[in-house]
Amino acid sequence: TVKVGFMLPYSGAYGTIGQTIENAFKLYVEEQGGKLAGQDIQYFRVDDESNPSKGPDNANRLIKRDQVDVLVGSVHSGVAMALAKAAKDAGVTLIIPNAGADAITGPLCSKGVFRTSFSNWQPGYAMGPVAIDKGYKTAVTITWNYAAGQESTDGFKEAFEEKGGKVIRHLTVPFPTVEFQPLLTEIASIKPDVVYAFFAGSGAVKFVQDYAGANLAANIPLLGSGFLTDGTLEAQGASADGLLTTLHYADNLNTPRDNAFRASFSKRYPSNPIDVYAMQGYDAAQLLDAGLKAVGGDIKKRDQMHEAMSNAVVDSPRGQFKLSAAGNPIQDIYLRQVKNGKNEIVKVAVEKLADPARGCKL
Amino acid sequence: MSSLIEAKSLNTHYGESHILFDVNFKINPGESVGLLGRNGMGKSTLIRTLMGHVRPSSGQIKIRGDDHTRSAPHQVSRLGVAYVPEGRGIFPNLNVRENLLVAARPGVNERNDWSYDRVLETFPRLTERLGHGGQQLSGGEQQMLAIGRALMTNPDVLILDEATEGLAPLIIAEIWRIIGTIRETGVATLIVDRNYRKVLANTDRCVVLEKGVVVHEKQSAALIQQPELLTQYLGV
Amino acid sequence: MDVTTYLIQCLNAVQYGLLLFLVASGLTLIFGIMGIINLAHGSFYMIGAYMAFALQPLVAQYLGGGFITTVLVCIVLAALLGYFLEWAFYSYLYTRDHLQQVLMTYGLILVFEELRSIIIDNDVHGVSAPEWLSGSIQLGDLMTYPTYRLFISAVCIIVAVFMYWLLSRTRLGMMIRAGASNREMINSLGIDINQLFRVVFALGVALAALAGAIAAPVSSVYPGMGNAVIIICFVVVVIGGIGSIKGAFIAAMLIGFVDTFGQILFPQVAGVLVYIMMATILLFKPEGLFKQG
Amino acid sequence: MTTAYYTTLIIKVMIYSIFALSLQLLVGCTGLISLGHAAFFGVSAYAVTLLSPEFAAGNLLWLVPVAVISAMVYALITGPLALKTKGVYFIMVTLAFAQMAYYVFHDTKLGGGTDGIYLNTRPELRIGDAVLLDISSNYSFYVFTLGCLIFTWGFLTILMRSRFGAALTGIHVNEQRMRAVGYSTFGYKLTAYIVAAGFGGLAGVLYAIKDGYVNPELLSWEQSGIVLFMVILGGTSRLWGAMIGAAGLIFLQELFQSEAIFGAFAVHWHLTFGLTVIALVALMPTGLIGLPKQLSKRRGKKKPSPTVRSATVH
Amino acid sequence: MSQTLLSAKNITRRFGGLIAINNASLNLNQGAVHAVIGTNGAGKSTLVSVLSGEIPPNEGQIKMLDKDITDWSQPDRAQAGLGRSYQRTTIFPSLSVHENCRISAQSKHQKFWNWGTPHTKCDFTNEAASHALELAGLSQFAHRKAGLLSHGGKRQLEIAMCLATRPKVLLLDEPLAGMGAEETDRMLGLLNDLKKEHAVLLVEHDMDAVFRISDEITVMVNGCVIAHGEPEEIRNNPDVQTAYLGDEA
Ligand SMILES: Nc1ncnc2c1ncn2[C@@H]1O[C@H](COP(=O)(O)OP(=O)(O)OP(=O)(O)O)[C@@H](O)[C@H]1O
Ligand SMILES: Nc1ncnc2c1ncn2[C@@H]1O[C@H](COP(=O)(O)OP(=O)(O)OP(=O)(O)O)[C@@H](O)[C@H]1O
Ligand SMILES: [Mg+2]
Ligand SMILES: [Mg+2]
Repeated sequence: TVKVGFMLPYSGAYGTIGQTIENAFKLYVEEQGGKLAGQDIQYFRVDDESNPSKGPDNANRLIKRDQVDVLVGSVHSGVAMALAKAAKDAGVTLIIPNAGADAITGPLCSKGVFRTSFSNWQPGYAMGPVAIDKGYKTAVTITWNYAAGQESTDGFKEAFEEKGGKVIRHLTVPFPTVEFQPLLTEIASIKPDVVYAFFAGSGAVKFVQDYAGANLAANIPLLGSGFLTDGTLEAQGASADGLLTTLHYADNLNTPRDNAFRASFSKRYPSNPIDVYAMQGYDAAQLLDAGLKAVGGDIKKRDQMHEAMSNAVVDSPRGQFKLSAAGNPIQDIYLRQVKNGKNEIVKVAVEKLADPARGCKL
Repeated sequence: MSSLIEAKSLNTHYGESHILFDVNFKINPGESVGLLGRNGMGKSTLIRTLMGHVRPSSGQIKIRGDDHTRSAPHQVSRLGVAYVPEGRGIFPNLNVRENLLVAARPGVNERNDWSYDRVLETFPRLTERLGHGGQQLSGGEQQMLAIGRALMTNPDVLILDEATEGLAPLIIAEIWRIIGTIRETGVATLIVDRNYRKVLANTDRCVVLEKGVVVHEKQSAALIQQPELLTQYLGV
Repeated sequence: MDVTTYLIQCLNAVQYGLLLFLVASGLTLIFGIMGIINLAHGSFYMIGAYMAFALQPLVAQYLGGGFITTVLVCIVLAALLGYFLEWAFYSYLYTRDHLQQVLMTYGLILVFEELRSIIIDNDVHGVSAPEWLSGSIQLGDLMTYPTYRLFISAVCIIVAVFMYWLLSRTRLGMMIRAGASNREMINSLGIDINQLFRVVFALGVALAALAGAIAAPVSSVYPGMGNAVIIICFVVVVIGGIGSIKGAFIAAMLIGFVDTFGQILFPQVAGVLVYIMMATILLFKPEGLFKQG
Repeated sequence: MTTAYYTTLIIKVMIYSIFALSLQLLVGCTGLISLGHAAFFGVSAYAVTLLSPEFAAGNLLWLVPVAVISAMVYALITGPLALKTKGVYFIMVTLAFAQMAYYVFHDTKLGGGTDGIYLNTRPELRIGDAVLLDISSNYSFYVFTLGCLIFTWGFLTILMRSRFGAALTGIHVNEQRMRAVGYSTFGYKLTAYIVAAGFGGLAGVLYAIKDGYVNPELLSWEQSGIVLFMVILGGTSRLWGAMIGAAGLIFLQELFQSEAIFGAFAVHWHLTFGLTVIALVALMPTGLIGLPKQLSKRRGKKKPSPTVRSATVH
Repeated sequence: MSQTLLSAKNITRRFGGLIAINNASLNLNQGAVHAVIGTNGAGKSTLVSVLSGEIPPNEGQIKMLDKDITDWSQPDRAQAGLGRSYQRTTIFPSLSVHENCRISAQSKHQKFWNWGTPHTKCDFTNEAASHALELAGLSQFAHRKAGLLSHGGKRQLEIAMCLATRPKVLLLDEPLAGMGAEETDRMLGLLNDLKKEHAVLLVEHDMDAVFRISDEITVMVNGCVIAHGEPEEIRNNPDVQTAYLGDEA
């Protein structure tokens, strides 16, 4: 048997996301007949509460108490940082199904750490060319004053300015404040061509609502990283209509692979929404499967397994992808637009975008 | 005529320590009773038990004929019992005016002798301090306030536990005069005071406590004639 | 910053300050005046918001009412909840060390959060503002201002006036303050302090729930929303001077301004500005701006 | 191998015991309730991490003192200001100072921002080239932490038994009277504040070494809150209440989170844990340290319980 | 009369608009009990607080044995030998009666660098505490929790704590309040002994006691000193009679 430990948020703001990832992971294993490479899979799980200061202890629960072979987690970047450190120290394989901190597949990259989601830089960078294509010359970026937001807006700025645009102001709100009114007023007085925003969860809901409430959208279009509108559309209601965002997934890719995945997932978990998190969790299982297959299910041959995982081609619902040397997906980033409560694909914003993995020595 | 307050064989404990032993005690309407005893003999404890702040471990308390052994202090108070505790119990975070008004209410049978104005007339010193916080008053001012506040409830029994502590002689004289007036209006009083002569002079009957036991209960006038008793129990 | 922007920012600041006051108003009662260190205040706010979200369809179906009816239902239910909680959990803590309140209310937070997650879920939900308040007014050349925010401000002002009246113009205020400082004495004066505290506590919970319900359409409802406001509520009450409604109001306004202009003028330190302000005020006025009594 | 986990768990308990003991010096002994104690914990944790060489073992000999002193320096700067206030105001000022430290690490690049930074190699005790103490193994680190705990507890016990401790007790109960009989209470309080910061810092150092990862959340008010809850849960009337509280809180969390015991319901551990906390408060007015006394009382006699209905506050 | 230990000159203290003390002066001499009497709210307690350093005066000068101590803090003055008791009982309710006094006594022997001996084992403080308790007549209650004493007991403890610091100058704010007749007698006897070595300021409303024991009396009304003199003088002063004594004289 192979022991898989989920360290995911099951309570608090990210509680649903954690559950979705777990469900999708298990779905893939079930599709394989309950075994990966002939091995039974035994699950353990720990609620990480999205609390980085408890991260190391929670990681230890799985690594030392339950002695898992493979760790899957987490959603929150800070927790994933703790997890990466613990996994590295203990020599356990880690598959990150969401957290996007650049550093994990950057300066802190390591052989046994893989990510099936994205780096914060990726969706941000992909929005740059989109903004240029639309003819925008000046932009304002806005985000919470924390690492993920900074990385995403940096990505946008990098691409936008490479192509001749100019980010004239970078606005930040203290994390996790959701009082955006002053900065909206500020945006109205700066009058840029476009605004690029990175928020997630409740902040995303509130920001999009306030942006619409201030009626700014009519004059200054809002662009964002995909998390602005993923998992939040129900709460945002009409205020999100028409928003353009970039992400490595969309709600109507309409590829056979994606349709099969969606059908299967909604059959197994009717009440669970299918979103990017489900897809990332599913791919985490696929990646593990690829690794285990290469070593014939013998988890002891870790180095070989890691080798196989970094070379695997994952047949993801988002489209096939490979991992970069640093362990981050090289993937198409889609431009999506909110229509009828869905993030519908407009086009591929950037094809096969790889994270630059700055600082990674692998 | 039934007693206003009547306690039968009260025993009171503080945790493990036994303070009152089979105390029988009563106050009749309009009667003035003095409670004498050295420091720590249980005078305040008896009062607190009657008020309902301390629950007796056995015995019975009747007020106006009804059993109130287990009643809460506010219920006792609403039967017309007003209490001026030792240490005054001024609300430090309320000013003088509020300290008085918070207590204001008509007594039993809608009796309404003591209005805000009348209390202030009685203690003119307070008039000058209306806006001051309770904390800022001088000790004597606080004492006046405590008595005034008790009167605001228009009681039938006024319990004064060391009510003249810290007052100037003139004011003490005034207080005894007021107690006299109060007595005349038919309000019963229960008085604890270190000045036993004044107590004897201003009460109908006196109860002497010694280590939680009632050792004497006599008409005040009679007790005055027995200095040897006073020496024995009060050390004077 | 041109004049129009400046004025709009002032409006933002005032509006935010008013909202803060509304959220903190229940705490002013429970903590400021009754003296209970109630960490669970944020949970009451959260409960109000979630009730507004969950009850709206039910109210529409059974009572045929809209948003306002829902808010009223929330207030009533919250008051009942508060009454029950005081009886079941808070009443035996008054005579104990205040630190015990800290621990117990911490336990309550955990329980409420978990119940919320079990009964509703862990997602973010929007609550729609009533139709007749969904308009907006033009501000500057690009921006509009949602009418609903003005409505919130109006509610805040009404609550402020109501509380000021209640506490300084009625005897109730005196009784609560007196009870907070010396329960035994107020009892001796014939006031049933247990009952009184229960009612006032219920009122405090109702105010917190009102704040949650009213704010729900602009803030959306999400897990942890209670804990997000609890610290700032304490900051409001403490800066104002414990027990002072006027102080809390002014403190909320100050925070509104510091926060609003801090975000624009000193974005790098915006998060900490409120705390710097609190520390500074308390260093010069160690008992808050308007100490009571 | 699972023993490794329980060793780690006990190490965690010991570190939090040190942390809670240091706060007990303020809360239980001096009556200064601080909601900013995590600042010292975090400052030291960051200090030891930032000062350690990136890929080699640092030297405990100077790392620990320097990290601890950095926390004490922070206390020395903020203490005199915070001590100008009292009661709830003190709580809030300490909170404010802790939040300031929190935002320094959260919003600047100094310590890796919100992502935090790694301490890659555990430091060791070296003099010259001779390694006197190597704590890279779990067991040796366990012994080292135990030593620190005993040192902390011993130091504080002796401190509280000394005249200095008696003066702190007096200040706790009635500061006005202490000044009237001739103690300059400010100096005492400040000293206690700084000593507490030092031990809080020691706990932070150990914590950073234990996990090799520090994050701004170590300085958050939730962290300050948790250690305060530990102190209250254990009981403030005895020094060691803090240790009982730390152990109690951590083991309760561990228990209710355990899927082995509670199965799927373990996900809702906040509920069981919260209810337990409430029950403990209700049943144990003096904290966990009151438990033996209560049990013996219950077993002892069926006498009428104390009859005082409401405690008098004079 | 012997040495002047403490002298206050032209003290004024205001609380907002209220003048609590208005230009008052007085001297405390060794070997004498100086009583300060006056109407309620006259400013007597405020005067004690100003002398002891708890509240700073707005104007005026305070000297102790020719040293100007106006700017000294309260603890410094206490160290220099100024002891005070409070009108509103100010004790350590959760500690035992003996501990109350021991902590007071320890202020003269703080030695906070001395960690070797537990504070309970210090002979000096233990003796001083026991002695003070004996003087105040509380020895039998030494091991009771102070908060559980009766009101009168607490008042006695208040004095004992003041004595435990072995002050040179005693500022006693209504020490007799709340004490029974017997304890009053004892207290007066004690004061009689104490005054040989100390200077005593006695604020008191019990006129019997004041006239029995004091050597000098200052009368305050509304913050002003209206009379000063020997007991007989004061007793017969008509102003004092109308303002304060009434028919007590
Ligand atoms: N809360 C308490 N717990 C335990 N014992 C107490 C408590 N309050 C008072 N006592 C004890 O009970 C006894 C009686 O106290 P009480 O206050 O009734 O005396 P008293 O006659 O009023 O004396 P005084 O004249 O000094 O006020 C005293 O020995 C006192 O120490
Ligand atoms: N902190 C304060 N703030 C404002 N006013 C005060 C303060 N302390 C005292 N006062 C006022 O100053 C005046 C003098 O008070 P003080 O306590 O000195 O009187 P006292 O002479 O001791 O009276 P008593 O004999 O009644 O104790 C009083 O009117 C009192 O209300
Ligand atoms: Mg008494
Ligand atoms: Mg006085």
